[in-house]
Amino acid sequence: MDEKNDKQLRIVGFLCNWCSYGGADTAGVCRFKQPPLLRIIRIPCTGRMDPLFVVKALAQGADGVLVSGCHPKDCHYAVGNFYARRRLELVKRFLPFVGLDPRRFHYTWVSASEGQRWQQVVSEFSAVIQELGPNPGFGQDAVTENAPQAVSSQGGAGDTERCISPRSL
Amino acid sequence: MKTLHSHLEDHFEELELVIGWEIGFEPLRATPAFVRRREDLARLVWNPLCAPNLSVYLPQILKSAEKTEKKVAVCLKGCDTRSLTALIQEGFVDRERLHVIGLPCPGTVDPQALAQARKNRAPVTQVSFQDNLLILHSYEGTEEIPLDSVLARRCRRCRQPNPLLADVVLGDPVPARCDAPSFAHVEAVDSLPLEERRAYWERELDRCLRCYACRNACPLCVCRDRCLAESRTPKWTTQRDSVRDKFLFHMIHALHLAGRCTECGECERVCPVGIPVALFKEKMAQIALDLWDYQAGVDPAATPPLQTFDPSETGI
Amino acid sequence: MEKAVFLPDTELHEALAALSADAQVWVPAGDASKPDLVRFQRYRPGLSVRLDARSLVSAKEVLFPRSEALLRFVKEKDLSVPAGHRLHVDDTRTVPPAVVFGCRPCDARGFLTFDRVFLQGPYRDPYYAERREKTTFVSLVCRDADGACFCSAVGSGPADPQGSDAQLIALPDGYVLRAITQRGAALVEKIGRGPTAEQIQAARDMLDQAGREMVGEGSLTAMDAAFRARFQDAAFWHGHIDKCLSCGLCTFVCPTCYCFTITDEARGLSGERIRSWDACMFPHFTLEASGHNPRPSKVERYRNRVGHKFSYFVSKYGQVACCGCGRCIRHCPVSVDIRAVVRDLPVQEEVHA
Amino acid sequence: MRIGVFVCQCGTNIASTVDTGAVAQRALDYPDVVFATDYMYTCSEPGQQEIQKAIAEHRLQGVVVAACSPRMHEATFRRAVEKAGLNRYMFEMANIREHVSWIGQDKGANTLKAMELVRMAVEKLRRNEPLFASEVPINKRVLVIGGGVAGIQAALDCADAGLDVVLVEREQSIGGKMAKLDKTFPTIDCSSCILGPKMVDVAQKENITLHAYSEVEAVSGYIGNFTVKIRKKATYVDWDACTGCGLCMEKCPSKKTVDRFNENLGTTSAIQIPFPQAIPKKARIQKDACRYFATGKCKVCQKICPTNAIHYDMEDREVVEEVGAIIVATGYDLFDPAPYGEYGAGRYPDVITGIQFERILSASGPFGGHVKRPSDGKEPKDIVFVACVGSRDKSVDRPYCSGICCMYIAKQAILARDHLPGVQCYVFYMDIRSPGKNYDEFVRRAIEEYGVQYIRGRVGKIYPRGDRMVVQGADTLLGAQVEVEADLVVLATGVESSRGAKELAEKLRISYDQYGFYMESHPKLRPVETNTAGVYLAGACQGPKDIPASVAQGSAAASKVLALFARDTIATDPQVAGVLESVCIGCGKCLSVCPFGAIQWKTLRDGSRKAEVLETVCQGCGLCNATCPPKAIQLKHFTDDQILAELDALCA
Repeated sequence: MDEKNDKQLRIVGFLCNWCSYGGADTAGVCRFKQPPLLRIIRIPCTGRMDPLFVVKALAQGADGVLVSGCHPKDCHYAVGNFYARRRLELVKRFLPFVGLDPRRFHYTWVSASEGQRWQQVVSEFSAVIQELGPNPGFGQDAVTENAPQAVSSQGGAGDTERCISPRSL
Repeated sequence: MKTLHSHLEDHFEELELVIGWEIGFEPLRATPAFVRRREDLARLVWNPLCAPNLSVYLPQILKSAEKTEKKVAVCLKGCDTRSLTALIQEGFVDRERLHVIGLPCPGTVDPQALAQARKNRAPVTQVSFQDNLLILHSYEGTEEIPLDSVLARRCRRCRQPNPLLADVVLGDPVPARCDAPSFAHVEAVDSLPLEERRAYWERELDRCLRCYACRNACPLCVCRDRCLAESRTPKWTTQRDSVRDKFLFHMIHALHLAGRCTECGECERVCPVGIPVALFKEKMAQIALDLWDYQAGVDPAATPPLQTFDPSETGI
Repeated sequence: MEKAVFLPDTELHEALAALSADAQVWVPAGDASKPDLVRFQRYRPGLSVRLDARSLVSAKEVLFPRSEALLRFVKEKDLSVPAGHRLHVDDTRTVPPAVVFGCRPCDARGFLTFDRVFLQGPYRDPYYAERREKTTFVSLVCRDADGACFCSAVGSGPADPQGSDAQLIALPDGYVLRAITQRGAALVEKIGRGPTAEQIQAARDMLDQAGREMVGEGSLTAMDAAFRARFQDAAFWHGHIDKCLSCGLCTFVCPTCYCFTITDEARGLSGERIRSWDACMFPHFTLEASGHNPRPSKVERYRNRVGHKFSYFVSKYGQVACCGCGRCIRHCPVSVDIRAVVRDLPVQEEVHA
Repeated sequence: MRIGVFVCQCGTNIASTVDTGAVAQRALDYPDVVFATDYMYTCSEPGQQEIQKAIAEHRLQGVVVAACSPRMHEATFRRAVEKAGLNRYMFEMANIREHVSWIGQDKGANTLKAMELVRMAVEKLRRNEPLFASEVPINKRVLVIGGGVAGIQAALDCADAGLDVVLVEREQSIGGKMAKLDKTFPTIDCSSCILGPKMVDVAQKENITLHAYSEVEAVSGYIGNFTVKIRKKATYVDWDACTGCGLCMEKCPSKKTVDRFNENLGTTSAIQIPFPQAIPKKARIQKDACRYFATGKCKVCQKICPTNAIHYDMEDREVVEEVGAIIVATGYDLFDPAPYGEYGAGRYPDVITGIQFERILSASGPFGGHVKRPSDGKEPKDIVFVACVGSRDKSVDRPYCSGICCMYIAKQAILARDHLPGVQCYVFYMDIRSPGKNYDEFVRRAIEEYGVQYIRGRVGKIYPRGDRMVVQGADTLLGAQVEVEADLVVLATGVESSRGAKELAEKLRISYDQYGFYMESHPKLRPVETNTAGVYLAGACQGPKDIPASVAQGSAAASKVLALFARDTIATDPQVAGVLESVCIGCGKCLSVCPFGAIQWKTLRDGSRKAEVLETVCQGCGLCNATCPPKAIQLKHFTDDQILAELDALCA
């Protein structure tokens, strides 16, 4: 089994440690079934979310990006999510301008006790991503007009592991 | 430019340095001039060729300038004063050390557009300006070209031709071309289908050399030698000449300018390969206006929207 | 003319297509949406070829890509060896023949600077060498120097054949294509038709005329000593460089700037060793591991750029590392004029009345 | 780095829907992984030993455990690897139970997801660095803000343990709301009799410094080392000289001053000691009532004062106290019933609030303990109590239950009957909330022994009829409209956050809820801690509370401080932000966004300005990291490179 060579769609989740990561745990403890697309990166607070993470993830082909934190006014650090929501809304509105599908990015607020709500968030967003299919990313399949006389295939696709795997040598 | 010269002549004793423009290596090029001697004042010019936004120099110059009673004089067009306002807002420039010469601006020339508008091919030997006309002399003869037909893109959407802050304003106020922020160029891109937008930017950014002229010409790109796009730790971009890495650099630039960009358009003016990079920041400005009714570089006392928050904000 | 053919305007595309059969052909061409934005592009049918226009960026990337993988590597996990993996390195490369068609003499001449460093120095760069050997340069005798051009001032000129394998001479309805080297002769054989005597004569006249033309004032080739004398003159450098923005535009559009950086771009167990363009105007160029930067500001950086081209390279190789194409001046966001800087290097004797 | 991966089966919790063996096998393909295995219960004692054994045998430098949530067992495993000689931060967890096995049944998809989560953890671990807690000395003095019963209890407990205590009280005397109460439920013991001795204790403890009539102006510093600026407001009386003899009050010609202590029901002098048991028992001139300050003439008090304590030119004074911990016990305020226009509070003198009735009942109150109505001094024959005025009512933005009103109504009804045996008491209520020890019995006593009439329903309107008040309401049990004529109506106004609570929270950098009550760190398990280390809560500032709960919290907060002060130094969480000075551009954006004031300027020798993180203040939220344009400030253990490594493990 090799996780790189399948057609699995992937959602990258950025969850704050105090609320939403706990909410996802709660959903697990309650055995609330969810589609298997999501991969969670734990961050201390949505205030840690640089909007660049969203852009970079989508540019390099993450099929979806989900950011979730404490409800506004419930931030463990008092105000982290107040800053975050401004930055996240800004990037949400910016994505379509550069041709990245804004439907692939969702941000929301889920508390540690809202297991059911977490299930709903993941299920609904996964359905959106299933509907949209694979994300072409940015520059992934761009035809570089001036492909130079190459020593090797150009690294543009980025995923060198896809070009050569240990097994192919 | 009698008034500029006479003003500076009158005040030269109070000044350590004057930053203005002079004619460059050919008559159609105005280039920044740093004048430290009285006799060099005569070199200074002010006309629609004076495109560079001189506020970009101020943080560095003020840091290295000697701490004397004398001030640094800087010539700023209307839109340039917004950049200065933003720099003051963020504490990069000490207003007290400056002598700001505000210049109401009829618009600056886009060299590309001018080249296309010309019928003659011969090099221009002399330029003069009259009632919004550019009069170009060459051995093939004299041509008159209306300024309005060769304006830079930024000037066609100008709403700040007159200085916002200045110690002295030289010249009569100029009517703004746009009363309200105009995002027509952004909207043109937005009107494309999503896939085409991506293809458009992939095509445009493919040309990018990562020479970073756009970044270095940007008065609000305050990181200078510490730019994230060149950083290896943390490593956001690779050294590959890939469209995606170029894209990431431009996204870093755009996101760092979100809520801060004063739309001076320098990034786009200096791009050697004609990428309309200012559109990224114009889009950010449009979003900041929609979301927070915020315009950068207008109010020196305001806090940029991403540096603050509002608990009562709803809908986001 | 030893070996020459006539290439009518109408047959230009046909000729480029023919050359493309066994080589990558690079031509100055306008962008699809911006016809005046001319760059070297790989020839393909329908491309808007612009031999009449100067390319914004030099043809440097044909032999010296903006980034290239020097090698690829894979660490194959093997816990039986101490490192835990076996390293596999792959530096095989396939370099197809190439033709740069319609560059200006300065573009072709620029590679002479590269040759000095990459071929004739103590180390021969195999990546550059292989491309160099397989690339044919066809330059167009230049008749439209602009205010930024100064090829004559660096010992070249609008008809300079150095570095070119063949030359195009523009006539009203087409080009005379003349071979300069063996490689050029091989190319000339593949395209065009036999020229008429009038065409040959017109081409000769044009060549003569262009050969006599002086582009740029004076000579900037013997500034080594003057530069060294000016080295410590802070006021001089500030005077010229205060307006510089310290971007890398001048070096990236330059046909002779060859500096690069090498980085490993890896993900997981595999990756590439990349060589990519670097610029002496960038802060990281001289940043030392200690954090110290011997060229902390644009003044030191620009001084180095001038010194490299007009002093250090001269004393090492006997030639200036500049071909006078003027791109650094033409495209500089603030019109920094390297000619003016170099011209001002010699200390003027004070003239007393 | 040499990395070991341990995939937990968690019995069948994980293994039933994740092929843990395959996950471990796959992990061997990842960079730097030199050992991987799966195990039945990794968190068990033998499971932990397995990890420790592998660390030794395979010379592991980092460990990944794929198991349950790190919120469950990260601390467990960190201790385990630390015991085996690794730094505790050279450890990562992949959550393959709560986030994988428990939420999906497709074993193939689950196994794939588990592999990727392990891969992400490995890639992050490869960029981890050992982190070390630093130790800072603790200044073993404590500041208590608020001298109500909770603050008094906290201060006394701390003082009894030998700590130096600084007690700041906004009012002229400590005692808080409890000092205004007549009796307390459910024991009907005299409030001032049980509180008074504690107040005296405060005055007599040598290690308690009391700043009364003072407010906290600014707080800086961090746990173990706070600096607090306190503004001592001008009293125009030198309290060192004042003996509290009261002569000035007698002679003061401005006798018509509204008596705030008595809830505006009586009058007092312009120079005043608020109540006989006041601590400190010192006089203060109420400037706006004083004849001298109005006209420049009078000075009677100055002439009469035997100790020359009166100084009309006194100004506010600032004192600075250094402390290691802060207990916030700022109490509550009572709801102003003005929004209920239909009840006529403020318009009709005989519609009063519960606290006003408390003063009427008090022997030291405006009527000397005779129950009279304010309008004409007549003894009431019928009294109506209206519950939930400003509680459980969304229309006035007070949806919460104030908790104490049901009980104080019952107490006041009982006391009214004690004072005036003939009086009839009615209570309009929604529900009776009496869950404390002996509380429900108390309410039943009011109903059954004292014949208080409880009517379940809301009052719609109160209006005068002749010299009496008519209370119109619904009786929802009878399903009928009722009308009660009364001589006195008592509105049981609810509890709301203390005025100025939000401003103080900003100074202390603690959170508050939408009603201004301070947020505890965890609603169940950390009830007196805040999210600002070293700041604790006691009493009603955290939410409505009765006296026993406030006292308990006061003691609880004191015990937290004592536990903190039991050590000489404090270890700080090393997962904090750090600045790479060579990259910092001195833009100050991190300083402006930091919610904790944990970043300050540092000037280098070359004069350049760099950000500097106060590691003990930093809480590790990472807001600065996201804000910093050149990324010079990085949150340790959550650096850009670490997060990007996780991202790149998934897609690139």
